[in-house]
Amino acid sequence: MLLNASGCLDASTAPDVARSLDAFVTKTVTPLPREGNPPVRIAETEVGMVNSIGLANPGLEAFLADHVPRLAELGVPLWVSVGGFSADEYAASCAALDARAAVTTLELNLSCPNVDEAPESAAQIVAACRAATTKPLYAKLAATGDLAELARAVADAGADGLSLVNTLRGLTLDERSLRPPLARGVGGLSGPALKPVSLAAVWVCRRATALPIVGMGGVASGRDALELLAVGAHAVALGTVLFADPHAPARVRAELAAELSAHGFAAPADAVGAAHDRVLAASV
Amino acid sequence: MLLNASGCLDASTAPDVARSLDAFVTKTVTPLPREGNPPVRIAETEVGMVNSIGLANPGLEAFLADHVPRLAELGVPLWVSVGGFSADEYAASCAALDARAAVTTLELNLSCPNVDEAPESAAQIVAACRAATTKPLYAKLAATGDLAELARAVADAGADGLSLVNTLRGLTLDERSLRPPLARGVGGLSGPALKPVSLAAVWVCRRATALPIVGMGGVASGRDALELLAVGAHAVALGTVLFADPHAPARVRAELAAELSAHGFAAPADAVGAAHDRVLAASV
Amino acid sequence: MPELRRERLRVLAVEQVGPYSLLRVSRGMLTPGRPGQFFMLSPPGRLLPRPMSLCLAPPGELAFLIDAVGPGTRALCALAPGNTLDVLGPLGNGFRVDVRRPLLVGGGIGVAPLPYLAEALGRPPALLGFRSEHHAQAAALVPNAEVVLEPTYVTEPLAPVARRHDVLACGPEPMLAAVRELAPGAQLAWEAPMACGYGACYGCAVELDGSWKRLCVEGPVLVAA
Amino acid sequence: MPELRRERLRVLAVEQVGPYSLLRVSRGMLTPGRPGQFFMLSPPGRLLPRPMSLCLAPPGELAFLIDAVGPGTRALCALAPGNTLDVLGPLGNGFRVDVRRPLLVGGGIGVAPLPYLAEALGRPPALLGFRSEHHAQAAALVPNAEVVLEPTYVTEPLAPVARRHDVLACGPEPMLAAVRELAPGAQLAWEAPMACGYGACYGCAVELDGSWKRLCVEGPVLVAA
Ligand SMILES: Cc1cc2nc3c(=O)[nH]c(=O)nc-3n(C[C@H](O)[C@H](O)[C@H](O)COP(=O)(O)OP(=O)(O)OC[C@H]3O[C@@H](n4cnc5c(N)ncnc54)[C@H](O)[C@@H]3O)c2cc1C
Ligand SMILES: Cc1cc2nc3c(=O)[nH]c(=O)nc-3n(C[C@H](O)[C@H](O)[C@H](O)COP(=O)(O)OP(=O)(O)OC[C@H]3O[C@@H](n4cnc5c(N)ncnc54)[C@H](O)[C@@H]3O)c2cc1C
Ligand SMILES: Cc1cc2nc3c(=O)[nH]c(=O)nc-3n(C[C@H](O)[C@H](O)[C@H](O)COP(=O)(O)O)c2cc1C
Ligand SMILES: Cc1cc2nc3c(=O)[nH]c(=O)nc-3n(C[C@H](O)[C@H](O)[C@H](O)COP(=O)(O)O)c2cc1C
Ligand code: FES
Ligand code: FES
Repeated sequence: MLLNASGCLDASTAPDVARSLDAFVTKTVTPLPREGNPPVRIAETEVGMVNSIGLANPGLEAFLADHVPRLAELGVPLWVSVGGFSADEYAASCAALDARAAVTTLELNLSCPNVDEAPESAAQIVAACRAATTKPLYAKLAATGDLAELARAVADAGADGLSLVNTLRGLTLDERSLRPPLARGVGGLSGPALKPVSLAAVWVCRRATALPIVGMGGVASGRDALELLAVGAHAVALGTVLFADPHAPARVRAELAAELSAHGFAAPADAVGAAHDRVLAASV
Repeated sequence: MLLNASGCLDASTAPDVARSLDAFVTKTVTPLPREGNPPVRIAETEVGMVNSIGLANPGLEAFLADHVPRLAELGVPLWVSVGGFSADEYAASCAALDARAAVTTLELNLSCPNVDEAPESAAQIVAACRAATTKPLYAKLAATGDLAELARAVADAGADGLSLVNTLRGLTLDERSLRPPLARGVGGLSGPALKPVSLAAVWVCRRATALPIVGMGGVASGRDALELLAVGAHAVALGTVLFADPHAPARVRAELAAELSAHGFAAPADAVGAAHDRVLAASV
Repeated sequence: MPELRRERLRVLAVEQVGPYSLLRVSRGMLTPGRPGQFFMLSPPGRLLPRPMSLCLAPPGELAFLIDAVGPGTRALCALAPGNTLDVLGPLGNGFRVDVRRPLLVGGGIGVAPLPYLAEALGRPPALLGFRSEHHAQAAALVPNAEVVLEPTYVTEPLAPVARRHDVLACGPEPMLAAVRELAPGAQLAWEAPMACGYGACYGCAVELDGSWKRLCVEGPVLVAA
Repeated sequence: MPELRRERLRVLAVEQVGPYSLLRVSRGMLTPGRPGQFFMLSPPGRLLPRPMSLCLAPPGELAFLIDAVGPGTRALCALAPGNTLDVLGPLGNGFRVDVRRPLLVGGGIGVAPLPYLAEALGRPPALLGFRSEHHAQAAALVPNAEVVLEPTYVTEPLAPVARRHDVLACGPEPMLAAVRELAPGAQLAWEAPMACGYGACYGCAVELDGSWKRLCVEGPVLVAA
């Protein structure tokens, strides 16, 4: 299953790309509209990019009124990424989205590096949202701290799945001026540099919980997607690679199919967790 | 000032390389000898490497008896990296090392991803060590969690400096078998993939505290060293690059000198924090 | 939304024009679009593509005038005939060409979109400012161009005639800001760092009517208020 | 400790030997060292260097026999004459050549150090095992070699004669383990993944006398207990 990573595709400017996915994930929506951070907001690094978009979004009200109806027409399952600055805000958004049939899944963005965080723990936020909606809840985490413990905590709090990983804190300097191009200095690091980190995160969470996992972080090829499946992801999301190539979903899909058959897997599902099985087998 | 990163150079097998540094940093020493983790312990990734050495070391007693006297003969300042599994262990090692004149600085490894961590917080460990030694204490941190807060906490607890950063948790899969080559699956990610992360960590800690900083993570060239200075490091350490090229210190030194003059800095010290100054200037 | 077309194109030539490089690629199935629209070019070895205005559209070709200011543009200028290059576009909103008394204004590498624009407008007069004689060699790409060199700014010859023309301009931000003062209603082609060029990343924020908008979606050509 | 010498060497030739590649580089100021010692070769585009035994040392040259099994060895085998390559060495402990009745034993790419070793020992007899005729072409590099092909293992002809010789062997781990049983006191050249090759990384751990030791420092040639 192939998705876009939240914040890396706008279905209104690229509907064909959105339709080429198995589900479309919105940019994170917060209760109130947000302008986002001042520019410069993006910069390339040697092996990735940094961004400090800062959750620019129209706010929940406009999102519900204007965006959801249009997104419903895409004809692909709709995942809404939910952000907030307190557990109450997250829960209120989930409650409002719960009524919308077009919305299939809620992804809680618990890990944006570019804005202040809610005071509550990830598990508390998940618990509050769980009480507010019956829709599937995915907890989106970054690869910091004790991920196994965090994964178990959000699972216990009622999460139905994990989205791994959000960006890491990164910084780059302009070649000549030696200044950070980003207005905020530090931003979220995404792209190839993140791949070993996202593989490790999925590996660790797969061992810690039975939750299905959407794996992401530096996926640029079918091989990358296969590796995320092998360490335990059930689905794979494309982020930064979409900026360079809006047609990446079709390419990655074709490459993944070739990789799967080269490694003797009849279907993507057969590859899920394969790296673990083989390690267990080898250590017997 | 150029150092090696802990665990990335053995002065006994490469004394000339150690002597080409401004200080030699030992591999982390723990109270008891450690065999380290079973092999395979290292593997290359696309933009870095992962290791799970697991703090293989002779233990404090043998280190004091056999290693310190030989290291003292190197003729470069000696930094000892101290590890442990409780604050008491760290403090006891610091007390034992305090008596050794040859040891100039103690670096507390508070962030090894390949072994279990002490139950106490980093600040508690630093405080315990502070009570045990008058030697300069550097706290070595990884780039996870709220680094600004952590940096302030270890500064308040009596640290004299920061070493940033240790490895991140990473994983790679074997091309053909799709198994993690590392026996433990997950390891510490080092090398170029880490550079934007270490730049961000130094940037954040420079703003949070006045402590001197040894910057490291993905340094492979004089340009990389300059960037770490510019975001606020006072010294730079070479890790993974030493594996490919034991003569990297001389090369990085020469390249750094050229970069400094190209950017109009008379001395390395003038470049320290330059990226911050310019941002502040630009925002006036 | 028009379909997003991306194709691997063959490099035909890289010609020096003063300090700039004119990168000529085979057109493939891509269309040149309207003057002022841009393409995302993926420099070999870089993660993100770079936005480039279309400079010229000879039959079967697309040509881009590039100033090598950093790693991405350097990699593009280092291409050689026979190499291939991934190109996405055309993108964004170009210049409206239904104007009565066009006057083109360009500064530095801002000259890039003007040759193609000049053809579309029937070779109107143009005012071009450059840093040096060397840079001014690019003026040869624009018909009917008057060139001024620093320390004179292009706004000096523009000021007296601005209100008699429909101004279409491209150049550095301070120049565009000055042109906006002199010629309300001018069509100005702006720049911002762009990761995607098609509205996906929200990286290219510019302030418009008091809020941040995506330049790649709303622009890059905007009408001066 | 001997000085660590690293130099950028010029590739002279890459010759096919069955499925393997014989990479020949100019020697520069590096010395070939003793048979069984190894060099760290930095494949273009890879972060870490790869350990390779010296296979041959023609005047002014160093030659390595390489099996392309992964990204690093593929990049080495893809080198072409005129390319350059960073090389560090010689490293580690080689074979002792003060033996009276040498018999070389090799399996697969484990043949790599034997040609240079054979020269040093005055072309002693050798037993080489290979997976196929194609692989066995590498036997041409070793004088006085008897070849066995799978499913026969090299241990079969070795068993009756092992105790009459001083065995020096290189090959896959199971082969070395079997040789160790047949020939106590044999000198065996082992492998382990290595990041540095000179004792810096502690990556190349092997169990020795009941504890993990660095193969690059203690070996790669170890005497079978
Ligand atoms: C719609 C559009 C059309 C463009 N058309 C052309 C063109 O036809 N020819 C051409 O040479 N360039 C054009 N540019 C600018 C070009 O895209 C940038 O110069 C290029 O992306 C820089 O990449 P780099 O990796 O070489 O340098 P970087 O390392 O990214 O930047 C080098 C220096 O230029 C500055 N810079 C980078 N991008 C921009 C930008 N977009 N605006 C202002 N400053 C910037 C950086 O801050 C830095 O100081 C256009 C930009 C846009 C948005
Ligand atoms: C002292 C020494 C001398 C060597 N001499 C030679 C030589 O002369 N010719 C030659 O072709 N090879 C030699 N090797 C092995 C060679 O170094 C490895 O094959 C190479 O490093 C693999 O790198 P890669 O990126 O191509 O493949 P990788 O992706 O690193 O590995 C491909 C496959 O080979 C396995 N592998 C990798 N390295 C080793 C190893 N050291 N031992 C066992 N399995 C491994 C991996 O697990 C994987 O399955 C030597 C190794 C050592 C330690
Ligand atoms: C420009 C940009 C904007 C992003 N915005 C969001 C967001 O709004 N919400 C969110 O949960 N993640 C956001 N992310 C993180 C991505 O969803 C994804 O987790 C991360 O980029 C790693 O994947 P990648 O390496 O494939 O890009 C953003 C990433 C980028 C690069
Ligand atoms: C093989 C290896 C062993 C390491 N051992 C230690 C160690 O014992 N103690 C420690 O504090 N850091 C250790 N590190 C981390 C490094 O000191 C350094 O923080 C990290 O590798 C980032 O720098 P680099 O990217 O330049 O390698 C080790 C790193 C590697 C690659
Ligand atoms: S460049 Fe990505 S939204 Fe405009
Ligand atoms: S390979 Fe690094 S210590 Fe042996």
